[in-house]
Amino acid sequence: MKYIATIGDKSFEIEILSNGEIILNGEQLTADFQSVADQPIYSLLLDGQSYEASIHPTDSGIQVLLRGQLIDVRVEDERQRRLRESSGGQVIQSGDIHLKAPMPGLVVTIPVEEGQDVASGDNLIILESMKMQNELKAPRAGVISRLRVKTGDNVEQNQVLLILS
Amino acid sequence: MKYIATIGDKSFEIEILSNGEIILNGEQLTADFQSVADQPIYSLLLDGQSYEASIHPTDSGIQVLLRGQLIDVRVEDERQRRLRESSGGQVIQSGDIHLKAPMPGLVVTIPVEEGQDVASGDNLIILESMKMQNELKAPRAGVISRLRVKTGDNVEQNQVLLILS
Amino acid sequence: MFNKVLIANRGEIAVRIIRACRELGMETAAVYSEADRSALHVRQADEAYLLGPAPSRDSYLRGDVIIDIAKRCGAGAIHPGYGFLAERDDFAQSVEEAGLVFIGPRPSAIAAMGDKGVARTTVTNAGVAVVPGTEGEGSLTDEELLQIAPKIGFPLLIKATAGGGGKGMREVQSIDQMPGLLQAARREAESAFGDGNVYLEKLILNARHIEFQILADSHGNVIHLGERECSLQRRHQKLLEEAPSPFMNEELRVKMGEVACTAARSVEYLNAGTIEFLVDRDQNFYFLEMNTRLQVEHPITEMVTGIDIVKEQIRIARGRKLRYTQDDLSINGWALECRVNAEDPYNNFLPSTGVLSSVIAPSGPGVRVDTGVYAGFEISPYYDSLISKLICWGETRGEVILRMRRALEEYRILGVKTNIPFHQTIMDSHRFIAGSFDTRFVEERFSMEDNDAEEKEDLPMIAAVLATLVSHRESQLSSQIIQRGDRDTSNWKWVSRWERMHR
Amino acid sequence: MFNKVLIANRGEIAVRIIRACRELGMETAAVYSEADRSALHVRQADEAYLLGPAPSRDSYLRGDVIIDIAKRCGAGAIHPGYGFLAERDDFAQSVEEAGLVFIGPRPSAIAAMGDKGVARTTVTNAGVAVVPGTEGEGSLTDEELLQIAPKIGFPLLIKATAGGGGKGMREVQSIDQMPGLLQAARREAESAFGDGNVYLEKLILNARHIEFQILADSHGNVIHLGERECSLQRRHQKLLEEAPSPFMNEELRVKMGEVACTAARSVEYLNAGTIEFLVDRDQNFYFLEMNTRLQVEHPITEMVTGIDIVKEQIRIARGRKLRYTQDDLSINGWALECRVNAEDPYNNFLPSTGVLSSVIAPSGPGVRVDTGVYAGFEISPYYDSLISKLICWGETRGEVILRMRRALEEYRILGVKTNIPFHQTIMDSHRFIAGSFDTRFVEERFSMEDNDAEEKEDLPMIAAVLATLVSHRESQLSSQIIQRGDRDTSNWKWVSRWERMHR
Repeated sequence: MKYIATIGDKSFEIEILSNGEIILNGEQLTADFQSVADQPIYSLLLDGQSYEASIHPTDSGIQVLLRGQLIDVRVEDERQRRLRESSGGQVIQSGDIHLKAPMPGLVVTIPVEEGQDVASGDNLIILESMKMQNELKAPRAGVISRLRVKTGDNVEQNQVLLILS
Repeated sequence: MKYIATIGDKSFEIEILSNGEIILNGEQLTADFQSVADQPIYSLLLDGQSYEASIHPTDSGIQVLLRGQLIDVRVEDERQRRLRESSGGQVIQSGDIHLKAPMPGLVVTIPVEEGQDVASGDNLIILESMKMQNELKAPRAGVISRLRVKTGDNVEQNQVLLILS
Repeated sequence: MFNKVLIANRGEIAVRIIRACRELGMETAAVYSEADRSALHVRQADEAYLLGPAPSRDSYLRGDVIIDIAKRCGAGAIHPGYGFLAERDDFAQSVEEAGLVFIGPRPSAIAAMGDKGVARTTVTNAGVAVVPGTEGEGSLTDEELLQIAPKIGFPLLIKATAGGGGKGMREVQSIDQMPGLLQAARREAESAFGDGNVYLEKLILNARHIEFQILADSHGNVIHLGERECSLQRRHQKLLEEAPSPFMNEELRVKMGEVACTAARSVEYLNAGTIEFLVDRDQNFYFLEMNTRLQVEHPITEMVTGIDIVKEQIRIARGRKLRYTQDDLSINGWALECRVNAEDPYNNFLPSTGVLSSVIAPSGPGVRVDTGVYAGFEISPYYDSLISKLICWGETRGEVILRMRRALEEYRILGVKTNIPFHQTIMDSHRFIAGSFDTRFVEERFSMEDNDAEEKEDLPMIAAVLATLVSHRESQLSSQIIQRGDRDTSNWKWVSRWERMHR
Repeated sequence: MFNKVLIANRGEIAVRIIRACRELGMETAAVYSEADRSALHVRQADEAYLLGPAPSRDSYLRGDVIIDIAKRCGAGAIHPGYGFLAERDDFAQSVEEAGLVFIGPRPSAIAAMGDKGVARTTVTNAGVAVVPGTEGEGSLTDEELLQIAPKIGFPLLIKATAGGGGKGMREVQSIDQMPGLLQAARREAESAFGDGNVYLEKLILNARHIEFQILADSHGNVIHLGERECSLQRRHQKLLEEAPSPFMNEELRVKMGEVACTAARSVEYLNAGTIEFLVDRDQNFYFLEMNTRLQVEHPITEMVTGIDIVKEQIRIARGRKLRYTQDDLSINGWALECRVNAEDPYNNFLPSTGVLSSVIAPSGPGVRVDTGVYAGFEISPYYDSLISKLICWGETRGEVILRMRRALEEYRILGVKTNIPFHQTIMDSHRFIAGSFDTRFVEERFSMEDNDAEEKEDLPMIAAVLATLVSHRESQLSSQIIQRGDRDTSNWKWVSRWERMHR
């Protein structure tokens, strides 16, 4: 099975063979790979080199925390890549972003209003948690189409706070 | 619900009330009791005193490891106790003891034969595991009615090695 | 004298104090909120009493309930730890009035050092230099501030009296900028804190935050245990501390140590405390404040002096004389402390909550971990985000940095995000290794992306392989499920399994 | 000089060596058996190579495979740890012949000290006293032994040459008992080992096992790092060690230390090694043997001297001079080590295997845990039962005993049985606290039932309450299941759940 893994502007062609080996950019290597103690932590022995990483899925790919570095990887097989390339290499930004609470907390300030235009990085909500005031910022420019909470609300983790269109 | 807990020759009368309290030898105490992190380890706050113990069932009762002491407890409710007392206080030793391997290992010596009489504490089997020669002893006097392994066998944990009648 | 100590705190510091008590043969009584029934301090203490619901104001800040519990359970003393009630002179006063021993300074010293103005006046009168400025002098008008400014000298800072977090703060280079900046600062402070009052403070360039650990007994002896370097901060939160300071020399240490002891004596200080200084690049140093309690970062001083500060606190509270004189003390080797917080260093250090699914702490020679958590425990949103303190000791600064690196790499905490990668990036930073940093380093000249680590060029490639292997495995699993006849459900099953695994 | 070290071992000592290498900036290559793919040393090393199936003879004892891997992966040196290949002179020789550095003594020194007879002759020639006896003098007849016996003096021991574990051992009080006891000993040795040869050894009354840590560099410098007290043994397995020895005084330390260095010099010793002595109640001491390798209990010496012995081993192997002279060294404080084994102290110390379901290690000031396991790892039957070494340091022996007590009480290991209760009972033992014990203490004068702990009278009552609460909860659960309509299955469900939980 062939895959293309992309990190930023770098791409790696990786083929996984059935015998526990892989072909990485043309070179054949043995890859002994397993999760440790049923946790999302993985041990890889790649031609004898030992690596351990914690690996998590995200909305846009896979996040690898390896030796103190967080690396975002997009993995596609050939079919997925052809599909994306035939659509002009453009991933269409699907309309709405639901801004969710990253942790439970108390909404202390909402410096925006419904209908307001915001730029990427603007503060949208200040959420108090663990004795800290945490600024939740706009991940991209847009308009606040819906506010789902108000100042003073206690919110749960992953509760939708507002919708950015 | 009333219970009698017996340790050696001491008995404790313990009543568990529905409100999180217990009556221990006539004294009413609050008992906040829970297992920790889904492990067989239990935290008890008894009228504010904090205890933690690891607790395991055995064939004959419940084993409590508390502050470096291992304590065997037999717990009965009133019905069970009456039953036992009406049978003359005698727990009938049910015939056979199946001596099981406490760990995987290699049978290096069997100093007994089928049909042989043994005393309590006699060596029955020498099992090698973790680089140690481990002597498995007779838990009571009896006769070896059946040998299920022979010298040189590799045995699994809990495999029956012999039957003592 | 007391033989049972009530610990009016939670988390790692409660565990730390229980350990000290136990090693002195003292009994311990823990208190806990409804969120902390399974916390390590409750499990470890001899006794544990419920305070109330999770929010601090209903539990760990309920001084009245705590004193009541102490009296009922027969604890003769209360250790407040840090935070919560530790620097509340009214609480210390109530403890004494209840006939109990407060393991800390006298209420009068807490009060004197707790009020910025009084503190500055007191230590100034004792001959200790403070950062030039108008802090603690009450609400001054723009006219008054403009008059005083030239005496302080430029550049200077306008700061909000009610302030914190940089809100209402402005840097002023010259007198003619000042009227406009005063307006702006007051406006911002008013909207942020509902209080437009500001004060002026001399801007110390390349300032370092260096603090001295003090011990004072009830027989009038005051000693210091050397300094801690605490310049690595973010939003005024210390992240990493070391002892000694790479900036220090023996002459300066003696001078600052004496000044620290003088400041402590000026309020008749008792028990453990810390004098914080700002030090400029020319080794001028200014009293900043005194923390009248045990400090989070006390272990690094323990590592280089061999003194168990918490045990000394208890001995002092029992009326004992200090077991050491200033001459007995020497600094042996080097220690670092990394505060491991449940925070995401890749996302603006947002706090992270959840159940810890796995914890493997580093260990081995020269490594100490002070923590109040374990695998299966939940990091709740109610309290601060400190998970543990990773403390290392080495013969030299070089050795301890290498040791801290390997300890950070060994540390595994799953279930919440942590700032361990931040510390790893710092340990690789050339500026940190060279010791050339100041209090603005983390916020202004540091980024998680500028990684100085060597030989990490092939890490992206390895990450690509890892991600691909995980993807491959998951798609294999999902196709197996589909082959077992669940075609309709598409691949949602492995997705949910994968997500469950990563919750 | 080498920059990558292959570690020819597993478990805690492999992890220990990886840490030392990493802190010296060296790369590490681990080797592992099929049972150890998930072991901590494999996870932590930079590289890891499979040796073969689980049994040691197919993996960790395959010196040829190990040397081959070292050459292929570019490791310039091999650290053997302890056990396995550590004291095999032929392996050390092969390593050297392969052009690699053996981190340990020269093959000739291993060989000389590995043969009891040669070792005794060598150190005797150097003027070191050995336990009087005939060990290493070959197979003597009964007539010869009866002739020699009066010269050794009574009481004496008859011991099996092939021996161990007390088999074929007899204590002889007088010459007229001896012929019969010789017969019996030979018979027992023959049946146990297939070898009826025996030797005589003077019986040392109230013997203590005290050993000296040696460091020797390639420039001819030999120093000792003081002694370790290792008298607490069971079936010749050390269980608990301390440094210094409560039996030691400075005069005796100097004398024994010099003799230890002399013994090391007699075989041109290089790197770290240990001279074991038997010491009688009158402070007469006798050379027992030399362990030509790193010792399990090396950390207690590290704690009281501040020297990282494993790092020194690597430096010595790189040809460096020792960084310390004998005069630089001093003993600071007191250290204890408890060997935490997967053994059931309530059932004849039978080994225990299984997956560790939960591990909470103690920590805090003065506590170090060296381990190769973690929650989720399986303790297999293939290797020794050592799970971890719990090491504590304190200013005094009293302080370190109290600290060890609290550390043992904090330690939680679930999934296998451990000997932690044994160590807790020892820490409470009046004889241990008083320091009055010898090598026979554990086997002859100690019992898990004779508990000296104070204030434990109400523990049975608490255990009764705990057991009752568990029983109650389980019967409630089972009746709920029955009420949900599963009456037929009776209560097997909660039983299996309960058993599953306790597997």
